[in-house]
Amino acid sequence: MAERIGVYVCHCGTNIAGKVNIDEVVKYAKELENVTLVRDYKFMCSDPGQAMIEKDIKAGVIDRVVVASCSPLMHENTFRKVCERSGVNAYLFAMANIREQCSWVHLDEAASTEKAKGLIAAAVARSTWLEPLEKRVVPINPRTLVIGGGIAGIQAALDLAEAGKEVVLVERDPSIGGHMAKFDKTFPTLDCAACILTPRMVQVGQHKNITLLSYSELAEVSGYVGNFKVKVREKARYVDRDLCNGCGMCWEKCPGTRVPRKGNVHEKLSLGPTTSIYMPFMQAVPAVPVIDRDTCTYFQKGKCRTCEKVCERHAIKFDMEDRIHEFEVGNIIIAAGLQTFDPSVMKRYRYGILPNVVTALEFEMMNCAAGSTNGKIVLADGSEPKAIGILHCIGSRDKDYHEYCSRVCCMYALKFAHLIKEKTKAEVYNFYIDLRCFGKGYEEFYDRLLGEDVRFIRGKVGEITDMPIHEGEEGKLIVRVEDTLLGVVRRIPVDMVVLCTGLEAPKGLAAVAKMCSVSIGKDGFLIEKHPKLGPVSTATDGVFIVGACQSPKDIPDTVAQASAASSAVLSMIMREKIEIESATAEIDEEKCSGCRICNNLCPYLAIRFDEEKKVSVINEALCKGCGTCVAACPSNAIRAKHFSNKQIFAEIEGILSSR
Amino acid sequence: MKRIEIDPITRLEGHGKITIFLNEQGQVDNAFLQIPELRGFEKFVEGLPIEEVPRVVTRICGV
Amino acid sequence: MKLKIGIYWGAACGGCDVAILDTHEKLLEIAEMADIYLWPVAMDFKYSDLRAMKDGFLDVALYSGGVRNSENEEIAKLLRKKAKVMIALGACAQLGGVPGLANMYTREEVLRRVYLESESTVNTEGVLPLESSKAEGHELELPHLYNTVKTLDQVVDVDYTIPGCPPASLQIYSALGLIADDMLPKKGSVIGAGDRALCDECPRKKGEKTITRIYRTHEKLPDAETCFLEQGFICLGPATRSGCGSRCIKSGTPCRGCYGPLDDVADQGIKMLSALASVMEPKEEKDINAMLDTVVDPLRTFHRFSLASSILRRRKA
Amino acid sequence: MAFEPRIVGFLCNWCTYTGADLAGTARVKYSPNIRSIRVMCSGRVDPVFVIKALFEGADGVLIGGCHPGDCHYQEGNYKALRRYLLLKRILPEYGIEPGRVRLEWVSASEGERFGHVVDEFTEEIRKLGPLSIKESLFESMKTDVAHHGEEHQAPTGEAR
Amino acid sequence: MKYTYYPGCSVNATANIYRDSIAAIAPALGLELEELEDWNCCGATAYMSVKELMSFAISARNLAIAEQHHRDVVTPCSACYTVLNKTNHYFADYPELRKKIGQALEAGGLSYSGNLRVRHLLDVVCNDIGYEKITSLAKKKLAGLKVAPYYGCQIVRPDSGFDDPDEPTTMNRLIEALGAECVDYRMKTSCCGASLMGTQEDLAMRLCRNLLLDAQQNGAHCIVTICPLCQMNLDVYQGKVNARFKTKFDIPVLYFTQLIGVSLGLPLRDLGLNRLAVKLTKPIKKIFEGANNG
Repeated sequence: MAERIGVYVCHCGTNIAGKVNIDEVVKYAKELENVTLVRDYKFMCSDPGQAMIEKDIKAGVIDRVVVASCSPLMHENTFRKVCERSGVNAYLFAMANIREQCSWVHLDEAASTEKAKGLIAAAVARSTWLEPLEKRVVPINPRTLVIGGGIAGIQAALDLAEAGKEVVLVERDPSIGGHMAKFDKTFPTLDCAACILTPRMVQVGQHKNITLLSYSELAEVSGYVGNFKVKVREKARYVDRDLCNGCGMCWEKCPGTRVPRKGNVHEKLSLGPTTSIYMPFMQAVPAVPVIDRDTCTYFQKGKCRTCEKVCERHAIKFDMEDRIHEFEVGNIIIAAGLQTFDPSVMKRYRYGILPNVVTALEFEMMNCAAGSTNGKIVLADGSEPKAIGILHCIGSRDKDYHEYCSRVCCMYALKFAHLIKEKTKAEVYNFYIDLRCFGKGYEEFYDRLLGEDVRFIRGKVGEITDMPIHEGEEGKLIVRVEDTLLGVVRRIPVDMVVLCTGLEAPKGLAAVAKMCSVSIGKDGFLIEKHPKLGPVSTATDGVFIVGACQSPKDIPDTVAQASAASSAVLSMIMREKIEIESATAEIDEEKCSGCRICNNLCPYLAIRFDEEKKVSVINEALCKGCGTCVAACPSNAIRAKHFSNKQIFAEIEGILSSR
Repeated sequence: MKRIEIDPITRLEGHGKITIFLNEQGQVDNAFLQIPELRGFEKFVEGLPIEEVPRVVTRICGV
Repeated sequence: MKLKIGIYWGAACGGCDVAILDTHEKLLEIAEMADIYLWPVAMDFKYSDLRAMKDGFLDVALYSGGVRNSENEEIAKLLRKKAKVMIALGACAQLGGVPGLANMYTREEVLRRVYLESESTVNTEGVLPLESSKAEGHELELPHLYNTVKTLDQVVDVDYTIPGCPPASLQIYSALGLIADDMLPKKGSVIGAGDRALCDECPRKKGEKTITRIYRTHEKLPDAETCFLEQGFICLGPATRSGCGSRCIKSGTPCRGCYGPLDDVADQGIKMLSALASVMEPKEEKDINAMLDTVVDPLRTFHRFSLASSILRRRKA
Repeated sequence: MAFEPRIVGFLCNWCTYTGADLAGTARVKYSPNIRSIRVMCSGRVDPVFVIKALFEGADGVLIGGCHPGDCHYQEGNYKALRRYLLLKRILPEYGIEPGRVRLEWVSASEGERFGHVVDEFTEEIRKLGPLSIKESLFESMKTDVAHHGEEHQAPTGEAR
Repeated sequence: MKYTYYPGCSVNATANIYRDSIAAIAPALGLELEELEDWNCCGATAYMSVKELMSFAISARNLAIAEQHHRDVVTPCSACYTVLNKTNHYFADYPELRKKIGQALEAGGLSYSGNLRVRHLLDVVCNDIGYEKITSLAKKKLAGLKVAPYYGCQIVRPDSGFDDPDEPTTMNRLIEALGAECVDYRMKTSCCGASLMGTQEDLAMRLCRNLLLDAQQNGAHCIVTICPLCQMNLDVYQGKVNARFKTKFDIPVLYFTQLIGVSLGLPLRDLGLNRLAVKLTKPIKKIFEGANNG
């Protein structure tokens, strides 16, 4: 029996009715094949509007629904729910976008009306060929993989562990803590980073629900939401975690060194021991040293093994090798963090050429009480600076490097200014483009700094030079900058320059993204499912992204995201089962010739070749329904549910049916 | 004048028709053989990659 | 009760008829189950006999060849009237076949080439065939040559199709068997062929495909075990119905597509084009174009037999 | 009546279709000649769809996908690009100007650009004039009729 | 190698030294420079800022004519190089402007596709002919000569396409190829003040002074440049700078083509080295003469 389609045309107040002649459209729709009734209403999405549809379905007048209103991205779900409520399969609903892509964008009423007709005819034609699809459900493994042990990963891991769920936390470095562990103070509250971070690190290290794999990298991911299989490679650190008690004998006696012996103060900057066997920093978790192969005397020259001799617990194991760990997890949280921009490419700032031009991260280490300068701000020669210039937006907001704003530089620059004022008598100049103090307490902090007699000069610095021209410039670094407020070019002599290097996607993020089937944007960061409504989820169900690997972020935002992701994961775990995409592709075994054209087209590796039957098979749990394989299949053996050839052909004919 | 048409001529490959005209005496005044068939291979082999030609022109006659 | 069969050819080469003969001794069995009422290549009959036949007299009509001129269409329609079951026999009837390539040109272009320009022709008066002409005082008629080659089902209602250029003899035999035993599938189906693409019966080893360049047959010696496509030779097998017994493949030639598209495939050639492009390796536009330069004569490659049946059917006139 | 191009758009759900929606919310004004069909990914766009659209009366076809590297499904747009480039090579042999089919990368944030693309493309098609494949096919077969004046069948592009 | 040659106005007037030295070395380097027929002002100078469209149109006229020869056009003048390239960029990037320029050209019976490559002589010498060739051709090594390569403000800004805007090295490598020594100084891409001499002499003078100072402090015997405006500025105004700032600069300012000429063993006067405002100093002479005897 023929389909009975109900067409509902929405006025959307005057949004649609203002440009599209509703009566004409309704008249046109009535003539279309398989259309049993056409109604129009002020606001279809409103309760009365929805009730209208519900009534007609329940009355058995129609068995398919077409709504001509706004974009499906806006209200498809609303109306699908109406259908389900009223006993019509959600996938028997079709939508014609006569607002966003018609009434709102065209001036001519007649043309808009004609277009609306075409769009509706297309939706109706499509609707005729639609088929009911059933929801698919898979169980969810309650264990979660967290990639990255920075503050983001730590927060997410703890949230989940505290809720009694198992977590596998993978960190690339020897210790968790990430960038935050390198900081002394945090803006704007100026509380000490270590004091708030260390307890959490320890908690992670001891938590019974957390399996911590530091000095490890993700090696392989397979499976799908709720049922991922992951492999992790733990790099050999040559020290046995279980035996070592972190006494420190080894590095006290180690003859090797990771930093140049004859380097100046800045080159020797380090948080932990500078020896070849070292602890990245004293609060490291796990509190287990690592041997740096490249500088270890034994690995380089073949003899030494001093550390082995002095270790009473015999924890040193030179024969240690990389280990592969395998886990099954239900969800993945990527918290891969960031790396800072390398300013040496910006020749005009002479980073790496002029001593006393340092990056923000180096300056942080200098300020860190536990660091090699004991938190003192000193020049390369060890003396105290009399004037320091802080350059904002290095590598950020710059078309030659990164167009985006790194969001944290303004604030840490202010923090630096404060620390300098606190620790030295030095004059401080901030060279900024715009000051973006957008967060809670940020503007206030800026205001406070103004009170601390820090100089602010609005202008992008043209160059740093050590060539004196005027008196008092000898032996100084001269900052050449256009003061855009005064409208003059200035030369400002300072002793030290801090480059506020921006944040960028960390090395290796692309590899992780590929393994987890997450897309990467032009800017190098991971792409979220929806910039507004899905900021921590991704196109791949069960994979979440938090912190700076999604876009530059400060600590508060990062932690907020981490908790958002962990609660998203929890809600997944709590429902125990999850519905997955129904509009997938399926292969008709009767038609598949086993030509294997489709085999490596699938980005989700959902297509497998069955050597027994000699046909290709789609694992619908993995399929996201992109349809690439369907377009490629030369014998139409692959069908795209909800986007079948028949449905799209019908749409094409429909869309061109009106003038 | 009488006209005899042999259409089609059979038991050979291809299409052909013969038209015979007899005069009053019933003797053949004139006869015509016509080939009512044309497919145009001469045209569509133009510009054909050389290795394709043998595979295409074999379709001129399959008998 | 024996079947009454009529066999006719339109714009064909006779290959299909020979394919019937090639059933060899099975021909006797065919003779057992059926009486053949017309078959121009093998026995005598005249159009007048056909016209005289009463409608539906024949049980089956096998029509090979495309519809190239008014005579073809006329006889096709006559046969349709006279036969209960109309069968399109072979690639030309089904797809237009090789002669369908004429749809790349107009009627005039074809006539000019054949009668005026062709090197072997001497035609100083520039005589072209006329539908009616006067010769020594006599009126003569010729059929009207069409501008566009048509497939059989574009002019009459076709019940079944036996594909192939030519169809495999045994397939014809078994198809006739279906009729005799009255086991025909639903109207419109393809009989005497497989339901899957050629790769299903192709003996070569098939793996995942990533093609970096296309080779012409003289550019590289194909190895005998692996899928032609994987080696970079354009093979229409994946887009072509099986049933031929991989004749070309077995003789070391990639499939040319004569068995036509699979069920519900709207356009065999374009579909193959999509498949091929999908498995190419390059990603950058210039690399892709560099690779596409190695695809010579795309239209005739992908539509070797199917141009007349493709969605667009011909070069825009 | 002046020629108004009819353009069918095949837009990927995540970038171009969303971008087109953004054009709407931003009230960007562009020519009404385009009518879009939503697919999940430009990788779903089977060249057969394009041919079909042209046959059914489209004067131009616009395929819209995510910028290279931004594909929601990672690499669907590269496949779209390859199919498109090969398709463009066969169009002239069909007597169709390759310019009638265009592939554009329009991201979800490029609402304004979507408008420009449509306007520009519409003008290009306007210059090329009507395609009207069906009509010209019909025209070319007007004289292709058997004697005894049997009814001529209108050409169809339906799949068998 | 054959190129269309666009000399520009200064090379044929104030910078005839440049012209002569180019003419002198071209044959030896196998450089065929065919002067663009009926060329006109590149569009630089005042009206680029006054009547932009006109100057673009004028500039494009040169490109349109040059395009007909189907080879790169090369100019020795940084200003011409910048403006002609700017025209190319704008022509490509702004359809509206492209239309207008197109109409203007049409009026003159010309048309331009936008595909012509405009290159600086330095780029051609160093990248097409190449350092190896130049070294191999050198009859004299300029060992001991300390050279401050001065790129000027234009050729690498905003983006030369052949060198790093912040830290150009093309000329450095050339100088080393000639056996001379490069002094590393900071102002090799800073403004020499030439464009301001007319309007803001005071500022221009200071810029000029700074540059000379930087070169001097880093022990340069001479400055080598690629731009007729910079050369004139640094050379001719050096005395004036000394007078104003009580300095004793004595730094000859040469064209890179002259330096090549010397190493090729060409007579100094053919290279116009006798026509510099700041005469060659003893140490330089010594090296050059030495070179000649060598």
